[in-house]
Amino acid sequence: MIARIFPSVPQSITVFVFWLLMAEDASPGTLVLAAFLAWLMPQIAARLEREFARIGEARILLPLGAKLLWDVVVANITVARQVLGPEDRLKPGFIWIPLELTNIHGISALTSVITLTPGTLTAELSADRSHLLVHCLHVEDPEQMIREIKQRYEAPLRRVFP
Amino acid sequence: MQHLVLAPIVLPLVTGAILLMLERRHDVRVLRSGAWIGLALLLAAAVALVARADGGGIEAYLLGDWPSRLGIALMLDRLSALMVLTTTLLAIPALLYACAGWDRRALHFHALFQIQLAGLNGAFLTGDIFNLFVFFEVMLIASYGLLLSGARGERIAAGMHYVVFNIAASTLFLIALGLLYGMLGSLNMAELAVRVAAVAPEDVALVRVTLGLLLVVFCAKAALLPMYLWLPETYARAPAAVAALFVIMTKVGLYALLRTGSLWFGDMAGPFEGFARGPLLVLGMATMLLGSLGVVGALRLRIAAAYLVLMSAGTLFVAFALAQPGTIAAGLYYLPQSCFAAAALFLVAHIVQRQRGRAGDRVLPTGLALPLQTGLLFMVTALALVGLPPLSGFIGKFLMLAAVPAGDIGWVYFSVLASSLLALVGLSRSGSRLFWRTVEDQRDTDSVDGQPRVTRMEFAATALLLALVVAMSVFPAPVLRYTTATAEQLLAPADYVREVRATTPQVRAP
Amino acid sequence: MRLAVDIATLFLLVVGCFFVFLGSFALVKLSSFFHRIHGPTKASTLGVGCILAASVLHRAIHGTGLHPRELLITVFLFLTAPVAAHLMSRAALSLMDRRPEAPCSGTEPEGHIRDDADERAEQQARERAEGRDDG
Amino acid sequence: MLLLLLALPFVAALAIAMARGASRRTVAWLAAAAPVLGLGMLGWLTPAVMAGSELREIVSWLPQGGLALGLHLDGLAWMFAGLVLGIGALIVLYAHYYLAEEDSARRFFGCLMLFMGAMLGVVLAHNLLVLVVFWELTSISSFLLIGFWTGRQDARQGARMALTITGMGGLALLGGVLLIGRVVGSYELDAVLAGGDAIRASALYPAILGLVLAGVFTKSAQFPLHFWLPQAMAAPTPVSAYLHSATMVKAGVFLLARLHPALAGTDLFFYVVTTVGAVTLLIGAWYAIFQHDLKGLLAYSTISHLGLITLLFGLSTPMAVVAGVFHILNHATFKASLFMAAGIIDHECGTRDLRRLGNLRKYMPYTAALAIVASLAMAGIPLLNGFLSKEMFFAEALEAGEQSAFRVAISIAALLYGVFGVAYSLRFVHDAFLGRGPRALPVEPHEPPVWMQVPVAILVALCLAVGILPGLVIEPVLKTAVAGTLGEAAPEFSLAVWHGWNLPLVMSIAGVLGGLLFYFALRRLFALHDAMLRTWGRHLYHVNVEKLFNAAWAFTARVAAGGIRRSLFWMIVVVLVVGSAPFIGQEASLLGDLPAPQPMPALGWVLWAVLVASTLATVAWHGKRLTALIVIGATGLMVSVAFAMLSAPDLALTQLLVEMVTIALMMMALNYLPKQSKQARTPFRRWRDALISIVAGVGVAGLAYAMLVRTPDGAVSAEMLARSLPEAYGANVVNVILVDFRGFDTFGEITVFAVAALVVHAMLRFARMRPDEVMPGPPVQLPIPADLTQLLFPLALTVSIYLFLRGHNAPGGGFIAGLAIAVPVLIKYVLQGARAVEATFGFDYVRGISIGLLLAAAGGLGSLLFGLPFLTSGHVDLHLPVIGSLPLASALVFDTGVYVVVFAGALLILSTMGTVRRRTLAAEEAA
Amino acid sequence: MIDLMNLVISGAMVVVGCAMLLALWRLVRGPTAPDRILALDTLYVATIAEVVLLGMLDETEVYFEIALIIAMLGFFGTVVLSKYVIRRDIVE
Amino acid sequence: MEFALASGIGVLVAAGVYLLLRARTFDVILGLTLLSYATNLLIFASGRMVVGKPPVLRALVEPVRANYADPLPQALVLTAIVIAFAMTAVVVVVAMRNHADLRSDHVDGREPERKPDAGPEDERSRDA
Ligand code: NA
Ligand code: NA
Repeated sequence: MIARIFPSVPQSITVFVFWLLMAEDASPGTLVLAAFLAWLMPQIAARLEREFARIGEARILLPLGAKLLWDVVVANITVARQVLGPEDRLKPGFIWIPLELTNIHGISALTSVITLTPGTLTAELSADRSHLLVHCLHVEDPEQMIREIKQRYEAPLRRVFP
Repeated sequence: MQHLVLAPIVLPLVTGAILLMLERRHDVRVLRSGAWIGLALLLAAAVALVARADGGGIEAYLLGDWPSRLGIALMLDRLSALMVLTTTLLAIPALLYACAGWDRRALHFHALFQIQLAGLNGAFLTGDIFNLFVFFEVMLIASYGLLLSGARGERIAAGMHYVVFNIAASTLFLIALGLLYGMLGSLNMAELAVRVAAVAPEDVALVRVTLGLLLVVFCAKAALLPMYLWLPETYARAPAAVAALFVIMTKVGLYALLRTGSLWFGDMAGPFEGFARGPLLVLGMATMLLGSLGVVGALRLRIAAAYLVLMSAGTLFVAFALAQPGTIAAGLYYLPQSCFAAAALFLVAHIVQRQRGRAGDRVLPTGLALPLQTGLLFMVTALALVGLPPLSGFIGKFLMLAAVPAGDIGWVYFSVLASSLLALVGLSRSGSRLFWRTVEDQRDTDSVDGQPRVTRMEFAATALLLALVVAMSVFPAPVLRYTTATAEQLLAPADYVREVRATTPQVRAP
Repeated sequence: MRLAVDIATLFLLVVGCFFVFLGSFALVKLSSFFHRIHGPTKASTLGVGCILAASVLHRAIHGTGLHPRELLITVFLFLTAPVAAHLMSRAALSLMDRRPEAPCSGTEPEGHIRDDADERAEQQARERAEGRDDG
Repeated sequence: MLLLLLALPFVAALAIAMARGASRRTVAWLAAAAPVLGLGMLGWLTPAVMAGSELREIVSWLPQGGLALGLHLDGLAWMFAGLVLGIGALIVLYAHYYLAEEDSARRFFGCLMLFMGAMLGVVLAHNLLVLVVFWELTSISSFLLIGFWTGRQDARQGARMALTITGMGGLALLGGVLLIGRVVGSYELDAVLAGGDAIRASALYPAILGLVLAGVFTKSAQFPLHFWLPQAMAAPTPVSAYLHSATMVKAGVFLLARLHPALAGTDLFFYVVTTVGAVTLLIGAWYAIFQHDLKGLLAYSTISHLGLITLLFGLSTPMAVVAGVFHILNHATFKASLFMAAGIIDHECGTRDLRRLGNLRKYMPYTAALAIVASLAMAGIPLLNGFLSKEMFFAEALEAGEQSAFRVAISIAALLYGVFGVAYSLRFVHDAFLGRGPRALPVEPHEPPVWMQVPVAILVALCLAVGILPGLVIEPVLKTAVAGTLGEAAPEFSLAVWHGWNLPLVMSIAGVLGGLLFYFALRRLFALHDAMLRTWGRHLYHVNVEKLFNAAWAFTARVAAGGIRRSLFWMIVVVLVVGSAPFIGQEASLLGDLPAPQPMPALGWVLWAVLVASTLATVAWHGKRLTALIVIGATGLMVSVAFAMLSAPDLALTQLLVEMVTIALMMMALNYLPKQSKQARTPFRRWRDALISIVAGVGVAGLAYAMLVRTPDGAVSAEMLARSLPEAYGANVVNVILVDFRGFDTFGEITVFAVAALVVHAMLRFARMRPDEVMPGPPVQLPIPADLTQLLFPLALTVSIYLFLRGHNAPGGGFIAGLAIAVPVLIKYVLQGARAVEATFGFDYVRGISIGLLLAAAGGLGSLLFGLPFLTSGHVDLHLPVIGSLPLASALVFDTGVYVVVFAGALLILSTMGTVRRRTLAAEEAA
Repeated sequence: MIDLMNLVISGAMVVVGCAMLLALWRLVRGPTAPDRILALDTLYVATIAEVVLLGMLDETEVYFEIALIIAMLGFFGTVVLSKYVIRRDIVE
Repeated sequence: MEFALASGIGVLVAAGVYLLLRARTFDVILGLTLLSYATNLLIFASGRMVVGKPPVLRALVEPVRANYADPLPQALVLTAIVIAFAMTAVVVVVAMRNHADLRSDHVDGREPERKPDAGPEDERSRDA
């Protein structure tokens, strides 16, 4: 029953918050409208999506986000050095990362994370969704790289997207 | 009934939208009934508008209840009513012809047809220059649809030419409009008339360019030399019923020319009085002659018909550029009848095309003799188009010639008479070849198998057009009375401006 | 307080500008596509994020109040940038002569992406084949 | 009465046309009824006409234009009407027997009646415009009659030639008549005739005379436009007898007679008309002698006689006019009978070639007798009617004009005419009926049915009666006709066979003797049968008409061959001319006094640089289409940022969104187009185009700059700003303009958008499209991006609703919102594939467009319920319990329509384009 | 402080403008199609920065929607163009 | 600033016209797009150049022209943009069909070197 009214609770919440943020207002009217949209949007989206993402442990999202933000800032500085320095010192290369994540939403999230972290970039998902092709701007040790990614990002994401 | 002036625009638009809604689920018969109901209502509205305009008043309908300078005003005067009625009368046989089968083969035909009418009527009724542009575009895009829906092969190429040329012209229109607003600060045509007359001397040259560009656009749409090259192939390739309706399209350019000319270049226009009349006159005459030359050289009947459209456009250019009450009245008499006759020729050409099998409408001998009715239809049409008596084409031309100012007699007489002669030569040749000549040894090999049969409805549509021509020939007096009054109205732009300014909103502040 | 916020704003602005510029600079400076793409897709995104944050702060102090909705822009940006980067890399991969073959094969040297020079050469070859060009 | 008279033939024509399936006899009776009844009516009116009273009837047609169906019956009209009807009746009788089984009697008699009516109209017309109307009708109906045997090439050609030449004359006549109307102020005949002095004094007189005479000369086959008449002999003989001897060709000289009081009396008239008449007279007669075709001989002799009549009217003395009118009558009688006789010969012998005929008096004595008498009348032998008018002509020729040299010349021409006339009459008689022969005829000749001879006999009897008893038979008729022609100026005269020995008589005798001598001498000397003279007029006509057709074809084909490029080229040239013309030769400078320009912000320069560079790069890379598309994307982006910088956020948004959709559109198209443009290898054209483009660019830039540096004053928008919030309840003035002030523009604009979608749909729905290059392998999967955009969609939809609701007060509105949701859906199409999207997202876009349009219309029409004009916005503040105050503007309904149309339209376009290949493949699999 | 702030904002606009010019260079130079797509994408991102800075400078919020739309949908061009490069048929 | 806008418009027009005259379908489409940018900017320019004063009314700022940019040209440009898009869609589809039906990328549906039919003789057997 609930599932029919709110086919995706995460999405409903997102929309609700999103609307309030956009409207910058918390008057009763806005709240009613936000609630209405929170109900409506997933209904419409349901006609387009194959499946909604199921969220496992949502509470680790926040620390993950913070960690990510930090990584982004730090890595950006690294990349700034790399970019500004001489290019021939770089050791770029492609790496296939084996995946343990099977949930496509999880894979997507991992891809985003890898891409957003400077120095790495996902270029392709293998057809069987078991490997991710990552391009690294500077890679000394591929194995180390793979380990780091799996441990730092894939593991928590597996908990979020079981 | 104050809203009547809205009807010719909104009625077909709503009809079109409803037909669009119906088309997926319903039979073509339902669509046809809907289209005919819409058209019947439109006809009633058009007739009522003419009757109302004939009262002599000029009415401004303030859309959104804003004063005309702020909002958009629809204007009803004799000229716009006449154009709306002409369009509607032309639409009836065109739709009749299309209902013989083309409407099944062209997706969205009925909706596009109605929207085309809405666009045409909007262009005739609006009193705002930018809104005129918008309705030009409505009309054009619907015409692209009518031309291209169900089209294949060469017709697509012709459509390409038409579309690209018109887009280029529309771009120019926009440039001119931008400059116009930038220089004069208004878009209402009546308001602009006042501002044009009051242009500061140092701005005159710039405004001249602006208005000149605007005229170029109108001339391009009306197919004035040297911007007529898009017309022959397009019209000749269009589906017959569509070509018949297209005949009015060049007249929209002419209408705009006449309207803006009367308002902006009339006797109250100060430095712009008589602007561009000389070049228009010369080019009009040249268009007429080249059009008739095209008739002579045409290898296909439909090409000849297209050139005849060109010729009549040239004639109208001359009539309007002369800017005499008599010539304008004559031109306005000539305009509807030339539309009807040219439309009829397109239909006849299509009938001929199917009755002649392989040869189509090419001016070539075949073994197939054509029925007498087709020949008769062709003859009456040709007479009206060439301007031979006793049909209305003759009446229009003679009225115009009779009113030519003394100084212009030589060239105008020469060009009108010479083009008529050339057209006569051309049409008598194609007529005698198409209808008289049969090749004995092809008698058995030629057949009309595979050609859709010519139905009674198609004959009726053609006959209806000719009936309109004949009616205008037998009873020219009331029409001329109306067009004379129209010309007088056009030559008194001050009244128009006063009327527009005097119309105040119903509830808003003026 | 105002001063602190202003200083934070200025800092964010400077950092943001730096990263935006850095992204574009990488685009120009680096020698191949897979090098270049690292710059704009990340540095620029971060830079814009900083500028947006600066804007929020600035507005809260000097403008009409706190408008956190500007952060939504960052959210969208962070949502869409990876998609864009991923697709561009896919595009570049699809034009590569030697693509990283099967999974698990470790690193691969970078291949050559079909560029303008290749296309010119192709066109010349085609023209030679046709014998003449007409247009 | 006159109307009835005029209507008779037309009614008959109509009756014949309607009488489908009627027997030939019935048709003939119908056709005969018209002239017979007409003659009866005319007879009934005769006493009044003879008494000098003029009947007049006017039916209003176009009073404002001076065109009225004015008819009158004076002496001249009466005479001609009698001629038309009388000979017409005989022709019907003759034709009934003449026509073959396979000829369509209905068509023939129908056209004949049409012609008869037209001719009656010409002679009865009181209004010159009406005369022109019927004049052209005679041309048209004669076209149909000449071309009656449609299978014959000479018939078709003859018909066309006749129509061309006489049509040309008719148009010239129209011009002349219009000029007369200008001078006189009326087209009514009595006003025109009374205004003769004014016409002759007018500066337009030469033009009037030239144009009217062009009409006269073409219709009456005067040199040098005579050649159509022999060509018209391809017509059935009754037609030749009727049109080409008795009536139509007489219309020209009739008009000369008609307008004589108005036009004649000047030296110009005198010399032109007499000279043309004289030359025609001689040339016609000379050529007649050498014709082998019986009808050709008669045709040329007709030309000659028409020349004679013209000459007589040119001489302009009252007696010359009398002679002219008299000769019209005489010629009609003997020539019609001769044509009918020729027809009988043709009919019975199967040939009209004089070289194969001869000695026919043995086979058809009655016919021979009749024809010989008629020929003698033609030769002007005493006791026959031809003699009388010829004598009058000689008498007038001897006194022609004021210059003796001219008089001598005319007299010699008259004498030569006598000689030639006898010669060709003799040739007709001798080569057909006397001498040896006939040779190699397909059939044995014999007398025709007696009813075919009766008309000939009647006409010959008339010739004799007039010739012997002129005073009794013809004098009253002639007097009546002349009185109608000349009015007050009509002379007193009496006709008699014997005038005593005088110079004209001597000339007659000399002519007869000379003719005899000439014929027999010539026969010996030149072997007449071998001589065949080329008629240069006809030859020139053919050459020139062919040239005209070819030239017209070549010209139009060549002009039209340039395609779009030429179309656009000319438009640009015109624009350049129009744009530069106001500055040429004028002091006015484009720029005026330059005020200080505004300072440019740094961002401006960046935008400018990127815009210009990407535009130029687009041009540079235009051959590589993908590259050009990417580069042009930057141009679009810069335009939209420029809008943002220059205080137009709505524009920036719209431009951005439209840009995205446009890119998608073009990429989809590029799949079906070549990846590269072929480059023109002609540097000339490239440089020319570049030059034109630069000129155009500089021109527009100059105009824009000139406009920008002028300070605007009095723009209406100031008032819009002031009234936007209080009266339209919107703070975003641009949006208020779009949905309120100028909502009608938006209404049109969404219609354009909707129709564009329909056009795309209509063009691709059933099209068979094949990508230019088919990519191998299965469709690519892009699971990661697809997955990421799932999150985007609900948020984008929320943003879209936000933009829509806020539009009236902040940037946004229906259009922007519509695109803001169309684009994410489109992303889904791209990343997930059309199949996946459409399988779940069941939205009928066409219907959506329809609903959107109807919503917009409803939003506009709502105000009509309150008696207010279309699109008048209303505004309510709803006070709801929990929610509080909710301001609602009725423009929202209209804007919803916009929203729906834009969404549905954009997706109809893109989904149709995106899925066209899938449909094609499906269709191919099905086939 | 306001003056300094405005100065810095203007300076930031210049720097971002320079970034746009650098992207332009790559856009025109290429040499590969993905390079150009990347350059266009970078232009879009830089545009967001410019628009936001403009809003800061003018102290207005009307540019919010523009920045939002570019951030939300600006990558659409990249998506379509890349899809075309990957596979000419952009909607399969 | 005026000069920059005017010259930008000029460059767009020149480039647009040049591409329009190339007569290849896609070039023509590009040309029309550039021209439409130019016209939009030109119409926009008719309201003159104003930085930082969008016509969105703000409280306490008097609604007069001195405080806001001219909104009318902006509304006109919006209409023009939409119409230009609609037209572009149609041209694009016509170009596609042109290429599909006639196998030609030329705007005239055939390559220009092909002369029009050899002459009237082939179509008209002579009457003379
Ligand atoms: Na596709
Ligand atoms: Na555009």
